Amino acid sequence: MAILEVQNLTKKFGGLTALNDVSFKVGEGQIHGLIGPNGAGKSTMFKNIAGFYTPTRGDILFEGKSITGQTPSRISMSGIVRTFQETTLFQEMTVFENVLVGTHNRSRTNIFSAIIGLDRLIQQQARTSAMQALEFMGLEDRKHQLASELPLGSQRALAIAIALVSKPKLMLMDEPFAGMNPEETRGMMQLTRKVRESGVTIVLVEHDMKAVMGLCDQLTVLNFGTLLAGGSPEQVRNNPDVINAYLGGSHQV
Amino acid sequence: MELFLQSIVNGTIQSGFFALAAVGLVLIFGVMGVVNFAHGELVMVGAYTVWFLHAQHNTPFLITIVIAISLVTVIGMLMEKFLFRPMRDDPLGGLICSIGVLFILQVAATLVGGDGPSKQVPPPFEGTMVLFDFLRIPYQRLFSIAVSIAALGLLWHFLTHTKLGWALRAVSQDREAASLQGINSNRISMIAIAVGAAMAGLAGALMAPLTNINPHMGHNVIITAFIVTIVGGVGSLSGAVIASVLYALYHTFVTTYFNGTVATISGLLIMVLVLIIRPTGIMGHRVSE
Amino acid sequence: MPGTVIRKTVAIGILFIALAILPHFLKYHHQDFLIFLVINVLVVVSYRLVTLTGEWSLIHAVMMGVGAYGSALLSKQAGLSFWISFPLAGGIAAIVAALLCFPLFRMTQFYFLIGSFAAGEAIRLSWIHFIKPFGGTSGISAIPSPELLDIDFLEPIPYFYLVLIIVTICLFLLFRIEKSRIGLTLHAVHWKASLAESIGVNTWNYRSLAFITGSFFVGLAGALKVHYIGTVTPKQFDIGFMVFILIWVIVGGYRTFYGAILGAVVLSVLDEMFREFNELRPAIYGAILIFSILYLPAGLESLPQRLKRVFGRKDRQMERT
Amino acid sequence: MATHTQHPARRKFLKKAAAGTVAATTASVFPNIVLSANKTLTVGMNIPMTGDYAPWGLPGLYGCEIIANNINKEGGVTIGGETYDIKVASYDHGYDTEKALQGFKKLVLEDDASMIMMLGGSTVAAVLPWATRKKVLTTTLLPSDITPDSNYLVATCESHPLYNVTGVEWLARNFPDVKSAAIVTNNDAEYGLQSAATYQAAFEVAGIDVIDTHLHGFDVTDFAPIVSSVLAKNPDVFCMATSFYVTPIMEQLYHQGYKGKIISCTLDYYDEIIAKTSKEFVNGTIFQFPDFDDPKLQEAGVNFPDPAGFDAAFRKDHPNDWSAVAWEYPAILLNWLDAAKAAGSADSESVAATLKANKQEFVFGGGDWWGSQLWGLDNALVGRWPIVVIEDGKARIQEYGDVAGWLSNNKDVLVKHMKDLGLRTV
Repeated sequence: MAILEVQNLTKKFGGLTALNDVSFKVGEGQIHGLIGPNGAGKSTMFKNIAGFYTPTRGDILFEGKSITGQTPSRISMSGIVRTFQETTLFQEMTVFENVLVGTHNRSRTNIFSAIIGLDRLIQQQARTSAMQALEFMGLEDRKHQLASELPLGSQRALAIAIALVSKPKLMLMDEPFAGMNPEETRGMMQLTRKVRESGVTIVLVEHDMKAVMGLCDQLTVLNFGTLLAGGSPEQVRNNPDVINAYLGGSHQV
Repeated sequence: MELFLQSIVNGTIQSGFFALAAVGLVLIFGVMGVVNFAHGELVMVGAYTVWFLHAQHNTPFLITIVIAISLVTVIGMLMEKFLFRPMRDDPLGGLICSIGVLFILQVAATLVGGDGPSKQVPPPFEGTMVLFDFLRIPYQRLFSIAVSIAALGLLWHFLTHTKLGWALRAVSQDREAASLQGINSNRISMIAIAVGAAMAGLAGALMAPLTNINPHMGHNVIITAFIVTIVGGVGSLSGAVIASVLYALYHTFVTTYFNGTVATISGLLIMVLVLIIRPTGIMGHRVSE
Repeated sequence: MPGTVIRKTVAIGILFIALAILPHFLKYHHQDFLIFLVINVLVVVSYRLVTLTGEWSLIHAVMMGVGAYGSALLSKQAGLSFWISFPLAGGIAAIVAALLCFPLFRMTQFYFLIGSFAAGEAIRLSWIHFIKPFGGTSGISAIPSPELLDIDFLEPIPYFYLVLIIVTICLFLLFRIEKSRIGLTLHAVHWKASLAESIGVNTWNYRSLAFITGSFFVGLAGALKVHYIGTVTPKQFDIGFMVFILIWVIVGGYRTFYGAILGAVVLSVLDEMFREFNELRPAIYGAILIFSILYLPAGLESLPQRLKRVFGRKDRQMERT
Repeated sequence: MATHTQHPARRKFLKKAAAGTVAATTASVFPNIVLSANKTLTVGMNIPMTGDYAPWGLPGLYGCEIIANNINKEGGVTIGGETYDIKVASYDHGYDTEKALQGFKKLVLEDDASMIMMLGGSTVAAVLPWATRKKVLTTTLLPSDITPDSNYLVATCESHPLYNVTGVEWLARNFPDVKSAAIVTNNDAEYGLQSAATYQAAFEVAGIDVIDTHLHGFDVTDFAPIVSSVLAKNPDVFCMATSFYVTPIMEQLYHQGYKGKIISCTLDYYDEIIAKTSKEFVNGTIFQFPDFDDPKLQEAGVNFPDPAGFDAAFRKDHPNDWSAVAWEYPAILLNWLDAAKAAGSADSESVAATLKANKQEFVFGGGDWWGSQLWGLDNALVGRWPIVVIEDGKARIQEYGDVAGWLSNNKDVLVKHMKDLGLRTV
């Protein structure tokens, strides 16, 4: 059954049409790749799903319910979480605090119980799940370091840990492999598989074809804001439209 | 009907001072990204210079205007060199430094002019021009609005037709992008504050014969300049000028037909309203995050 | 690390006791100075809460005035005792803050700074404009002081203890809020609002929560002030006072909880020490401001670490030799 | 009330800066009081010396220092068999209620001042509860500060704004064709509104119809709009009720071609107004504050020692600082000294009792206690008050009006107008 369904989504910025009538489905438990040359509308689609943009036309269904036009915080309540293209962290806070904030949806409290300490139990659970997420991503020994002091790979891992700790059903990953050397890419691919095995469906926006072809179960190819092709990596690799769209571009297939 | 036309005249004349002060504030904030809380005091120093040299020591009025402008410009440049430049990456620190200067300039004014009631400057241009036998415009006010328009025109020409002017506007649009193209931001900031301070000095000099001069006159100037800068849109000089004229006319009409405090309260509420509808002001662009 | 926790509580305990016996050694009128200083500490710490999300508001002084006028009117017109009008004063300030959330929180950064100033000034000018019930520029006077058993709260020492107890409780609550989950989320909104939003934090609610709670506590401070002086006027809460709050918080340093307190105490004492210079006093104050910002960019709060580093280096050298 | 804006020979700011550094080094609070072997009697001045209200505080300090020096030079004052030198202790509260309370307690408890002179308004309201309990004799320039239980608060000189009634009464008597009046003043409750209510009452009694009362805030930079709107109703007399902005308003009246009568509470720096407008325009303006070298002031019936001498001494030391309060605080000080001499002690309770028991000599003559009908206690001293008119560019006293007489006949009209403007009445 499709956990996420995009129906005839169109997005206009003034006169410019960034997305034109795009539809696709994402199967539960899969890693679904969203690829296409630069300016194809990948991150616009991404931001529409995450609620940072409101679609001009069309609908987005998550587990059958429409989440079109909801605010990012409400969308995250229903179990969709995203990571950011440029590494986005709470730079002046410690690694542990970064992840602890991620448990927000599961440990909501109000100001009175916070003062009196009525929420001590929920906060304790939040701290343990934060520690588990750190161990899961292998960051537990950097617990007291400031996020800004971490190397690139650990910063990317921390970003995923923050998303993961809120126990989402669907994680939108925005170019997690950008700027990584082959050795770091391998590590990140392994991490992504681990996340998927923990039961989280992943939608991956990425340029690194080697990572995409190695990781994804299904692919959706966008070009100039329209749906070019869909299907398994093999089908897409041999699809003539994709080949000349990419050959026209500078990427090796 | 006469009152209506007279109010238009009164409002236009007042818009001259608002525009000069607001344009200076916008230029300094736009280019350097720091709120100069002492901007009202720069106007006050301009007025005190004219009072001290012209009223007390009989220096010719036009010469005192030039001296006032240059003195205030020097103060502005000193502020940039010793205060704003070290605080380049900390706008809040810059704000606090400008508050420090505010206190120092006010005390300097009490030392120069004593603590007695407000100072007065006899207007150099005597008499009043009467149009259609009811519209009365004192020559001194005619002079002030003429010089204001001329100064704003000069500034507009400078910003649109000179290389330096282009650089100033580029930096005020996007400071990082401008520095990428090799524009030396320190030099540009020095020019921006020099021009902004000169405008403030001129506003003070022109206001001197027309208003009470005391160490605290800067307070009203800064409030009006903030309102005009916001309504006009931060970083947009043309917005500031348009907003100055609109606010001056509005404030004049409400003061004439209702009451001064109502004018100020409603002016402030309109400003909040504008910010709700267009959080970047009429002409402004979103200040980069 | 219970060690540091114990050391910290002991330090606070000693400070509290010292503060409690201090007034007996002070000259009479300096006791008043101490009362207003402790009240101003509550003002700066409540301002810290408002600015936790990174938005600098210029309405805080007027919010203190809203609490002050609220308590004055309740105790004079409605005849309520201090013990009822005082908490209500905080409530009134919180309600006014809540009403202002919609217009103000559509703005950010520089616009919020000036927008909050405009809203505050409009409220303050309405106190001047409406003679009934606010009393115009001369405001409201003869506000009754608190009654409890037969303690004479017109005298500085009893009122000082009342203020000390109330402010200490408020500081404890504010400290708890900042160290609680709410505080963590406010910091997150400050450092990266978009990331916080994406993991479920409704940034608008949290900015409003900080603003309303901060206004509640500063409303209490307003009531505490006017029930001692007995008179409330618009001039007490004008931009002049707001500038001082801003100075205390920024010069004191806004990274730690005690930074703002340090700023308020040190700068107020310095200002009082230069009293003999009369008209020159504001200039000296201005010079101190510029000096502290240029040579202590991280604020007075950074002094302890900086001193530790200086002394620390000496200890380490001693260990090595 | 005028200052001759001759160019000060000495560089004003050098002298001021030097005085500042001297104050800094010696850190003494009363830099220029001449002291001798006698015991000292301290009087306190809790006044604004910095900020917007400095012109209503600092000149008064300078005036009192001159009076104190004169007394001390003549060997001091004998009270109850003891001879004292007068010492003036001052505290700058900058019109801030917190500082006013602190300053009041410091002057009473540390400088042991026998009485405290204050300006009035919210700073007096802030000290009243403590002052009443500690029985400290306090003086104010605003009788509207008096409350039903402020037994130790008296307004013995400027009973602002009651004296304004004399100007209106003189105007009506000498210019019967004046039928309509417009009032402009600031919207502050302490000075502007009190004065507006008094003028409205005086105009009503004099049969002059008040066609417009325009109140403005302190943020006005240009008075053209206000004056235009008032002149559009073309009043016969334009009244400035204690406006802090007399000069810019007069300038606007001149430029907008106003030809009618002008009456004002004060006309500070009137020669500067003449410089900004013209002598013909300012001639005929009626107001209430005489020059202290006015010949009519040197005549008998005025209870102020050598006004012309005081005026000359003040202008020598402080050429730019003369304002209405420059002679008012000294008049209050002198009145208090007389009461202390009569009571035989400087203690507040006995001085207060003597003030109320003995017939007081008001500074311009006469002297009745008034105020219970309006503020709940007869603690405001009223008497004769000069009506001053500009003649050929100089302020000249025309005659002395009778404030007490007017009040006894028309107090209900005054109370009505005070209530209309929302001002506190008993």
